[in-house]
Amino acid sequence: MSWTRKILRVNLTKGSCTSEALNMDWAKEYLGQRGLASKYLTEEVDPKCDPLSAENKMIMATGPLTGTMASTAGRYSVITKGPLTGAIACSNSGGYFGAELKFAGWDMIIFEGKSDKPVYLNIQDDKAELCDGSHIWGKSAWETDDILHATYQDPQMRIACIGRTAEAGCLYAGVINDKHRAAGRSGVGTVMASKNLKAVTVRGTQGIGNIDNADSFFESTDAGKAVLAENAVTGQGLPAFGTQVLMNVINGVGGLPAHNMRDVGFAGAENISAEAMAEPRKSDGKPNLTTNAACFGCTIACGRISTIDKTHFSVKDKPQYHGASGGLEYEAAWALGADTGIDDLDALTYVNFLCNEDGFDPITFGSTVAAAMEMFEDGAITTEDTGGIELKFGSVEAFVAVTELLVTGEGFGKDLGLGSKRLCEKYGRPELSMTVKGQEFPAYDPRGIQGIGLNYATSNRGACHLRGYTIASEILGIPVKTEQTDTDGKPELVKAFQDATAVVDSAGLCIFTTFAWGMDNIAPQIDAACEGDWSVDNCLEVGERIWNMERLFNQAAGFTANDDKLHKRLLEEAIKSGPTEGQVNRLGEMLPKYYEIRGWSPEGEPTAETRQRLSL
Amino acid sequence: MKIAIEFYASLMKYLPPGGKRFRRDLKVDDGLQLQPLIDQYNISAEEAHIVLVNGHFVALENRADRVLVENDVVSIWPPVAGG
Amino acid sequence: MQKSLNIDPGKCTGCLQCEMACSYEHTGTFNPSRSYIKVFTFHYEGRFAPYTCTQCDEAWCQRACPVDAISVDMMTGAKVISDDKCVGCKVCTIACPFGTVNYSQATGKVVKCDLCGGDPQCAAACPTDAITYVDADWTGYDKMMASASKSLPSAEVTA
Amino acid sequence: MQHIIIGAGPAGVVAAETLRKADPEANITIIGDEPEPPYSRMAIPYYLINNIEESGSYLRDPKTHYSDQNIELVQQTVDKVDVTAKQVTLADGSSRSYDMLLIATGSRPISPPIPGLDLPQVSSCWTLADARAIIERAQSGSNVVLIGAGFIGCIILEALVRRGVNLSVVEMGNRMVPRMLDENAGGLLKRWCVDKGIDVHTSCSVDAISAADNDQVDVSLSDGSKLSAALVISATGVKPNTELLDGTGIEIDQGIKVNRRMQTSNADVYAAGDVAQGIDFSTGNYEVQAIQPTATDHGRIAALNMAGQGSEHQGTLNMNVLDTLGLVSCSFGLWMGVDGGEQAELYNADEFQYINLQFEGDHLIGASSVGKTQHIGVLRGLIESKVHLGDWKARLMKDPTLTMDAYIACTQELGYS
Repeated sequence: MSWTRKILRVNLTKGSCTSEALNMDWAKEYLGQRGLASKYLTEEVDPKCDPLSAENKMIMATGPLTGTMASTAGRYSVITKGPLTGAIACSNSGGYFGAELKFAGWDMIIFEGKSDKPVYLNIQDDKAELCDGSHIWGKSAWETDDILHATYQDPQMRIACIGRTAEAGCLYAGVINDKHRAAGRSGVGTVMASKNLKAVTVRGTQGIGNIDNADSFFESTDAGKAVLAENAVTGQGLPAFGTQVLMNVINGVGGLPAHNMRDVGFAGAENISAEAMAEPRKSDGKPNLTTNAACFGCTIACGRISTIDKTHFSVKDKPQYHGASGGLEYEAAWALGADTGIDDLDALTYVNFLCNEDGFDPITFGSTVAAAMEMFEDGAITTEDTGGIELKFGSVEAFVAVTELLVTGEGFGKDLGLGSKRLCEKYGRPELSMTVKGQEFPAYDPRGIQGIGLNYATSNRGACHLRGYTIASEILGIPVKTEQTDTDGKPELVKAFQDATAVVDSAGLCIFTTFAWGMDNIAPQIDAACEGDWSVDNCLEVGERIWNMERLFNQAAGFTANDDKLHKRLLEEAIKSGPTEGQVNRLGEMLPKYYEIRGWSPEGEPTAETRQRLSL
Repeated sequence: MKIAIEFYASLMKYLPPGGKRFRRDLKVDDGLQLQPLIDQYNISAEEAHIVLVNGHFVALENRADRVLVENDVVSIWPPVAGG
Repeated sequence: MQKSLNIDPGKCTGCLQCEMACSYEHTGTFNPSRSYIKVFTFHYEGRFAPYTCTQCDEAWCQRACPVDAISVDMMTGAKVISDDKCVGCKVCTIACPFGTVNYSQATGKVVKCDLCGGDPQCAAACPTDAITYVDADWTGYDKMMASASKSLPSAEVTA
Repeated sequence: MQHIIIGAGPAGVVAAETLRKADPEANITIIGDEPEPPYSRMAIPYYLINNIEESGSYLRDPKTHYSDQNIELVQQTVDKVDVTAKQVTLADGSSRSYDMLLIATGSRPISPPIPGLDLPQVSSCWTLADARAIIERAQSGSNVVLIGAGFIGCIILEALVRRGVNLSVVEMGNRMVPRMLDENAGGLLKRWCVDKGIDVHTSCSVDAISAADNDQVDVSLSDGSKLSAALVISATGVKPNTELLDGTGIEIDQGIKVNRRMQTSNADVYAAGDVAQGIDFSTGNYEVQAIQPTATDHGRIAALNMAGQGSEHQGTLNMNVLDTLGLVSCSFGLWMGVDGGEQAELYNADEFQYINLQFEGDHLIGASSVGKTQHIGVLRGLIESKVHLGDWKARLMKDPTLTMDAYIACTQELGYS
């Protein structure tokens, strides 16, 4: 094993909670978490359904390693058809919730239907029940967490919930667990809200005792931990500086998009970098960074715990933000900062707190505000639309003001909740939305970094760095350096990263382990924990199968090769200055080759032969 | 000639005094190569993982031959990653 | 020289590897709810504090036990519960002023840190040396005992 | 030096052990009047459900412990104490001299003035002998009436239910364990018991017990109900066994009066445990606290002083823990609070969860909880070490579940690396 072999099926229409056996044939083909839950989704949900209808389902799933002593094995994912994109969505989160779900004895929870009134799901080991949630509807994720903890008087209870943005219909709301960990992207929290499900509380005391081969499990996990500890990135760089160490690197190599990707390179980058977070503030002498923190089971501990200067205008007289909480990670700092032209670390940290407190994706939010700023400067959006807010690039007061509007969905906040694609369409400038399949780009400019552009274009959940993080190779030299402006070899690189990532995401591990681990470190851990063949080759085949399954779902939902594209700005508007001056993304040089090595037709469809090879 | 050197993350400790947050302007001999410059700070090849000149990556094997010119900016990071 | 657990909360990241190791050692399952060491999270301060029995000389638990179920392991100095003798009356759980003897609903007995017979697994599993097993006089043992038995001025909220 | 300890309960045994440690040369004698080796009443409930053998209730291994420590055990009733001659006279007529005497004679159940309480179907639950009698009559399916839902009543309640009897409980107070828990907590316990099929009568007393057919008795209650029972257990409280000192001139109030050294008004006579009126930590008053941790504390301090090592008693904290059919409750110190104090409370009746904290200034002075088993001892630590809570008081007022966090934050260096 180490699946619990049990699924909790919650029918919100009927108000029922039932236990069923995990399909072990599928488990051996799709491993767990992202892969296995996506398999259930593709079998049970019509790809053409409205993501916010009762027809859609939402699955919270753990991996077979979740809750074990393998390093970083505390992950869970939320899988559904996403409302931002209409594509399959899978958002992965750390914290402690996933492991607790496993300790309660569940591999996954499948939510179906829709409740006619607000509810939350309470799980205490085998016992699961839907409870009236009317008293927590309308509360932030932080308030919800506090209220439910007080109700059950159990500090060890773990809670995943939605904040107010999801309730207000923001299309990129996430699911927040443990107050500052998020299944953040693609609007999985919006789906949760559409089902009138406010929270899931879980307490597990059964533990995990079914490791297939305990001796080799400890041998492989101990070896894995030693590799992480000795590796300069996972043993030193990430714990000390976190993901934010990238801010200066990516800016330095000419890969940092700014001002709604109009520019590349941001002069204020160093003010919002990891190094700046560690410096004492001029105002109060304390650094933004309070400590680093781990998710469950993680021996890397890259998490940032930050505090804001109490006298900063954004939090003055708001004592609830004077304590420490989850601080800026690189993607958030880029989207909220560089893309909007803001380099005020306190303000960005405050907005990041709000992302956690009310559950919305900082990448999509920052990019949507950036698009709005560009439209504002163009005159497509006026102060009449914004309620008097001068929404210009670099205006920190305006940014804080619109964030507070988003939370409650008031005024212009309602528009911002649409995401940039719908927002730009609404204001007549669809070409200013920086998205693939309706989801906003992360923090790496595909003009200056070729492979990541191909990954964005082909990502099954819309633009996303976490589907195939080729930056590791193209910029950071992990495991080997490839030239960032070359397209040669990039289709192969993208495919390899995408397939391997699917395995990691499906095992219950964190993708950051792969800065030090290869599949030959990962596969033995899965193999020791789980029954069945989990050799390196089989793991990679499972990864490829998952990727193709997701692709087939999207195909059935109506996506075609035409959706595997990058924005015109990235293909045609060359970078104006800096080390990558003159560059555009050359997707056309890479995409046909990518289709070919994937075993897809020139139209981007997995061929019959490929489907047969992967048992799809 | 005048060049600038930048040290980031855990390498900030190697910054000579004076200058900005990460960056120091240096006066060096004309024709100085990249690797000898790095060697002046006793930074190992493992530590000097990402080395850029004016934002362009210079692989380890090319550092000895890379001749620096006036106004070059050399930026150095240890192995780092994020995402 | 007897050894004792030295805990440095400043190094703790909250990963719970210690709780996993402890529960696996004592129950054969990964199950933090049955760990004898517990990491307390101070979210507002951004701190984590692992906490478990300090094997105090006073041994309130041992003295309070009505059936002589708590004895001292002569090798390690650990106060050890004998499952054969413990009746589950819970008197030790209220007698221990540190709150580190707990009743286990799963077994109907009380449980506490036993130093794993001299090879504490929490210390072995800790990735940051927040928990170490060192010679007793290196740990500021007396200091720890003193601070545990009388309160310091309350820690100021730092945030 | 000859030490005599009268009473073989926890106070007496801990005193003997402490004396032995303090004075390896002394002669130490424990005189107890029960036929069994020194045992613990706390273990009786577990004996009732066959969780342990009788020997599982023994305080120490009788085969080796006392002889190894060179402690003489005498199983005799003491008839008389002569404090002038410094002698005790035993039931067999022999007498023994002492240099130092410890009275640790404990307490015994009180008999409420109820007609029929002397019927053979009525028993108390105090001694191993009582337990044997209960086992005899509390057979599966038989009706049992328990008079008194105090601490002792409640600790045997589970055992009775597990023996499969049909149980009725009659309590004069308006809730269960009224001297240990407040109305919220006591109310939760009652509902918990009722949910488990126990017939609970609160604010109710037994008017009379009378013999009926088939070896049964009829029990008439003040609320008008009549119950038929094969066994009635009377658990309405205990009183100190002070009679031995009658006529000695030693001061007796509720119990034997002692000073901070557990010394009675006679310098060579000490008292400890249920029989002693020792100092209470919370109030500073001298009160009888018939609980196990107090008995062992008393025994230790009395012995240190008897051995000439001055030790002042700082007072014992009144505290109790109770497991009622799986619902664990506890209380500490001034759990009812004080005038001018403040309280924090969380009450969730649906989940049988309750916690109540009582403060005076920024100190915790009392607490009670229901449904908690983890880290409950820290409530004692917070109260007894008078932890200055500072900012944490406001946090506890908002979320009283954070007691362990408060204790750690206030007493440990959290570290700021």
